[in-house]
Amino acid sequence: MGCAASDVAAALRAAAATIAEHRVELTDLDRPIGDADHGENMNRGFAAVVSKLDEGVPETPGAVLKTAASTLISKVGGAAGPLYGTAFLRAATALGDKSELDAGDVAAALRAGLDGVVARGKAVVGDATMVDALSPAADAAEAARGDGIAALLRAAADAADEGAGSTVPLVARKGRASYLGERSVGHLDPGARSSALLLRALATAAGAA
Amino acid sequence: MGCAASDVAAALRAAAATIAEHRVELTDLDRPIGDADHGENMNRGFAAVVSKLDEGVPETPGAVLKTAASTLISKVGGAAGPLYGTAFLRAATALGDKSELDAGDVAAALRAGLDGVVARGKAVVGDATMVDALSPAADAAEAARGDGIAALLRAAADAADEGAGSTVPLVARKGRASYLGERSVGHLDPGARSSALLLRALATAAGAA
Amino acid sequence: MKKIINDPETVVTDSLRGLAAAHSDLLRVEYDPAVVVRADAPVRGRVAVISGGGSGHEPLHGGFVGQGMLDAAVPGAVFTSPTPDAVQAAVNATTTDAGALLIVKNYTGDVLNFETAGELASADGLDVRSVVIDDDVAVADSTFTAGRRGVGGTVLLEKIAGAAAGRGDRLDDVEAVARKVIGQVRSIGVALTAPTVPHVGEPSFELGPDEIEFGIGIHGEPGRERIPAEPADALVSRMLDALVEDLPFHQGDDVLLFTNSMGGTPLLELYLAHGIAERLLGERGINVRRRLVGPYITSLEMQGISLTLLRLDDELTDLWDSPVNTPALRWGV
Amino acid sequence: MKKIINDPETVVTDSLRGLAAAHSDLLRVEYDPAVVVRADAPVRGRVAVISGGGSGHEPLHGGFVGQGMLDAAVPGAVFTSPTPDAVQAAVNATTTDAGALLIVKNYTGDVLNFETAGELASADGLDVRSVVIDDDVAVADSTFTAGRRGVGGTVLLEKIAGAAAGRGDRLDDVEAVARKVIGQVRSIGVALTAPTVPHVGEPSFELGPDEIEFGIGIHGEPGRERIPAEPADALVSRMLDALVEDLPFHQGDDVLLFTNSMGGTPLLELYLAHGIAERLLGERGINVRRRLVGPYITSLEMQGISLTLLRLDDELTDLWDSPVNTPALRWGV
Ligand SMILES: Nc1ncnc2c1ncn2[C@@H]1O[C@H](COP(=O)(O)OP(=O)(O)O)[C@@H](O)[C@H]1O
Ligand SMILES: Nc1ncnc2c1ncn2[C@@H]1O[C@H](COP(=O)(O)OP(=O)(O)O)[C@@H](O)[C@H]1O
Ligand SMILES: [Mg+2]
Ligand SMILES: [Mg+2]
Ligand SMILES: [Mg+2]
Ligand SMILES: [Mg+2]
Repeated sequence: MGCAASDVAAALRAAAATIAEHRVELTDLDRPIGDADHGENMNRGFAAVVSKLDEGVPETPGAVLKTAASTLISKVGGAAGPLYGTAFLRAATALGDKSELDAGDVAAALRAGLDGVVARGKAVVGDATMVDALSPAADAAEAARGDGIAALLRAAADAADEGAGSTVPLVARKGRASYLGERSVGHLDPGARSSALLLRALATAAGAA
Repeated sequence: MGCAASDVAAALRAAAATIAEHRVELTDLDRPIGDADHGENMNRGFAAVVSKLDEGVPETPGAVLKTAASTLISKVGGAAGPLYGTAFLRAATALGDKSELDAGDVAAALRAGLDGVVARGKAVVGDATMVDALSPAADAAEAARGDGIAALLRAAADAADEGAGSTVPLVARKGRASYLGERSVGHLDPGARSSALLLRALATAAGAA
Repeated sequence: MKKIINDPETVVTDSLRGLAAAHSDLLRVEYDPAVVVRADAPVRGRVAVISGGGSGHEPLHGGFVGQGMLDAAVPGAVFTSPTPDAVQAAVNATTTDAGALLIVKNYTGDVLNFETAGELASADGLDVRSVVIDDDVAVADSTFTAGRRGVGGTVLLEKIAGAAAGRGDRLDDVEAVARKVIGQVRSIGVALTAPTVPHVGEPSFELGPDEIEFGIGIHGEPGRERIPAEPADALVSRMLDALVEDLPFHQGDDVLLFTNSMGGTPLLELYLAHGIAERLLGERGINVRRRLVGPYITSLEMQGISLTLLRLDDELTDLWDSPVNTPALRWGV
Repeated sequence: MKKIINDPETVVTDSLRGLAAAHSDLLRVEYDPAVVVRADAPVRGRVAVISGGGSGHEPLHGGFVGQGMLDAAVPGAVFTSPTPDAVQAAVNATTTDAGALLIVKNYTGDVLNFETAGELASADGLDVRSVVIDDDVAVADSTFTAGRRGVGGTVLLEKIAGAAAGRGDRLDDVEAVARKVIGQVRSIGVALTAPTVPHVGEPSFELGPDEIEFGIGIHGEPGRERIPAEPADALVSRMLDALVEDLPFHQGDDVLLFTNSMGGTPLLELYLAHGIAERLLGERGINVRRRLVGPYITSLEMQGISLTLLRLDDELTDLWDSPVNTPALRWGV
């Protein structure tokens, strides 16, 4: 089964609902090692994406992602805004003007998104950022390319969960948490957590579709 | 038995010790209805009086009180400084250059001190100020004029205690507590309390002498 | 209590050392007794404008010493009025044949101590007058009580009286303009938290997590009324009601609006309150012609704000606009 | 949480309304996206100097818009960097053929958002450069991490870059002087209490009654180290050690000393700390030639201070002294 623009839009709405639900959790994660705004930032941005989609859904999956990208860039602010914005923009570009996506397209979009985050933020795996969730997710998605979109996204979400969890014992080397040095150890990175939440929401949406 | 300059100096040292002991209590009384400094103000002033007496005790009771007055005026600050300063100054003036005081002198000095406070502060009995302690004390002292200095001061201290207690149910009409209007009800006035403490210290010193 | 101090006993003089170091071009400090004096005092031919009071309200009064405002400030212990000898030292350091005006906030302690100082100065043959400012509408005005407190209006009074002295007014005229300001200025304050006096070590009063004190003074005295916290629109409107009905201010009046932080309020909130006050005054037809926004008369770290309205005429407007150069207020220089 | 606000969602724009009302002679505010712009912008022939960042640090940056300092400020949500479209709007409102310099504090969010905005502006054919300030010695400097934060030095940089633009420097020269400042300025901060972000509603971190955070940033991020509260002499000395050893500052150096309140610290304490810092620098043979004391880059109601040292030469001293007229910084006008 393929995935059209409307499916992508529905998945983004599901993602927005998840972020809204976890707003306080994400902000709380950002308190001990950051500035206590990640949940607010993400929620402001994804709520705006939903409003934008309410005005009308673009024709292709790529166009939907591009709308999401520019909305996130202009509404989220902070570090997460340009990073997620770039991720969505690169994913959109990778999809071109395809009207229906297959599993390979989704894996390629995830990879492109990750590359965008790395290009902007210069973080590598182990720096305790969203890259620690997104990078294993992109790998898992490529490995599950043959299993269909829903299974692929489940695998990616599982890998992202694990990757997010792996940030706990790390010394942060990028983002605000890095100012804490050794004191950043023992905390789940908020951006890694939001990445895992987003992928879980997409996987659930794809499973239900 | 009479009362010489050295006795007055000893009584002032006793008063200073009492104030030091009750510093926190006086400040705490000044917290709910004032600005939480009465104990500090009084202690700063009486400690300075002791230092001054350490430099040398003037020759007459009146001169001792005059030294105390000018020290209190320049060290206490706040409302209590000029009021107590004036009280001691008027008391000193009432004593002239007598070298030995009898009970009648002490009663007259108390009356003069009270009049000084009233002249400066314009408070009447019932306004919930130090006048509520000092005024019955001056009356009691006059009534006990025949009983000797120690008994006279004991009577004055008893009356001052009672007078201070009488401020509790009153609406304050002078000083900082008056800003509270009805909310000033239910509090012991700090200046009435310090007046009662001072008289008790003088009475105890006179009794021991 | 956490404070950036060495010792509660020396906090005022230790702080004055920093003021002197930072602003040696504008002022000098004498330490025993403590007095802040214009660098070029005494200024021949100029009426000396002097104020003072307890410390803990900074920048009031020391931060207003300089060209076009105060000739001297007399800082007492924290929240405690200075003693007459200190006021006298300020008079002696600044006062010429032109005389001096003492600006006294209406608190029993300040009034009594400045009164004594004034008597001492007169005995020395100096022409020294006093005005007592009592602009706080939170307190019922009555001759049977201590009367209203002097609060935010003091800042405006010090600026305007200093400007009058600066343009060469004689003492009679400086005093007259000061009395005009006192007649036309009203203030009201609220507190969200209490200040902590260094030598006391705990907050001056207790406030619940959803309570505010309405009608607060500047010494950690409790306010007139304890009310539940409310949105800024409602709070500012409540404050303006108290102000506007008092003087009263009329439709068509020109005013100076002074939105003051009590010390611990973020500027973000202060400007927010100021914006609401301008809007609400506009709705009442009162013309805000001048404004001052910032922490100018504070109560240590207390969170809260006060609003002050001064009815303006041409003379007061000119005096307000005239150049001033002090640590805390500066323009035209 | 008690705050003088209506709604955490609208707190920034509500506050900007007050800023606009209070200072309409100096600046105007655009609301969607939110930008504070010099009243007379764009100024022909003048390099536009633009800064911005999360709100909650007032008067930074909006309070520094005006003559001789910033042409525009871009306020983000509280503690959240503004988005590229807002920065772009500031560029469009102020930038002529002379180009623009963006002053960016070194936080990942600010750097990325301003970077994007710069690219958009260049695509529009405008000559827009950025400098990134990273003066906080509390954070280890390394190319493998986010690097040092931009803190107190930002205020001095905005003044000096704005003055360079004001004397007619071309973009190359404004940029060069900005880089010189960045090379010669260092800061360190401490916090006694945590700020409360309006939409969060509780303090950003917990501090025991006798603990302070050493090496704090300006966003309620915890500091580098938690230490027991100590007397002001010891604390200021600890701060200066961190500063002086970093650049390093040498005996005989001329410096500007900036003693900053993080928002909730009483001026009484701030001047006290400033006095100690002047004394200790004097003992090290470092000459304090200029000073700035006050709340200029804050973290909402956080109690604490920061110290900033800028090594001065004749050019920087002249640029610092040149006239400025903004809501928060004013002299010579
Ligand atoms: N250089 C970077 N590369 C990748 N991710 C980063 C980088 N810097 C920060 N992040 C991510 O951004 C998250 C913080 O986002 P957010 O709190 O919204 O922004 P801010 O730190 O500006 O307040 C971090 O938890 C981290 O996952
Ligand atoms: N007008 C007055 N007449 C008599 N006593 C007064 C008057 N005003 C204040 N007092 C006394 O002074 C006391 C307060 O002294 P203190 O706290 O040292 O001064 P301040 O109120 O200036 O802080 C009050 O408790 C009251 O007894
Ligand atoms: Mg954050
Ligand atoms: Mg008191
Ligand atoms: Mg007092
Ligand atoms: Mg942020």
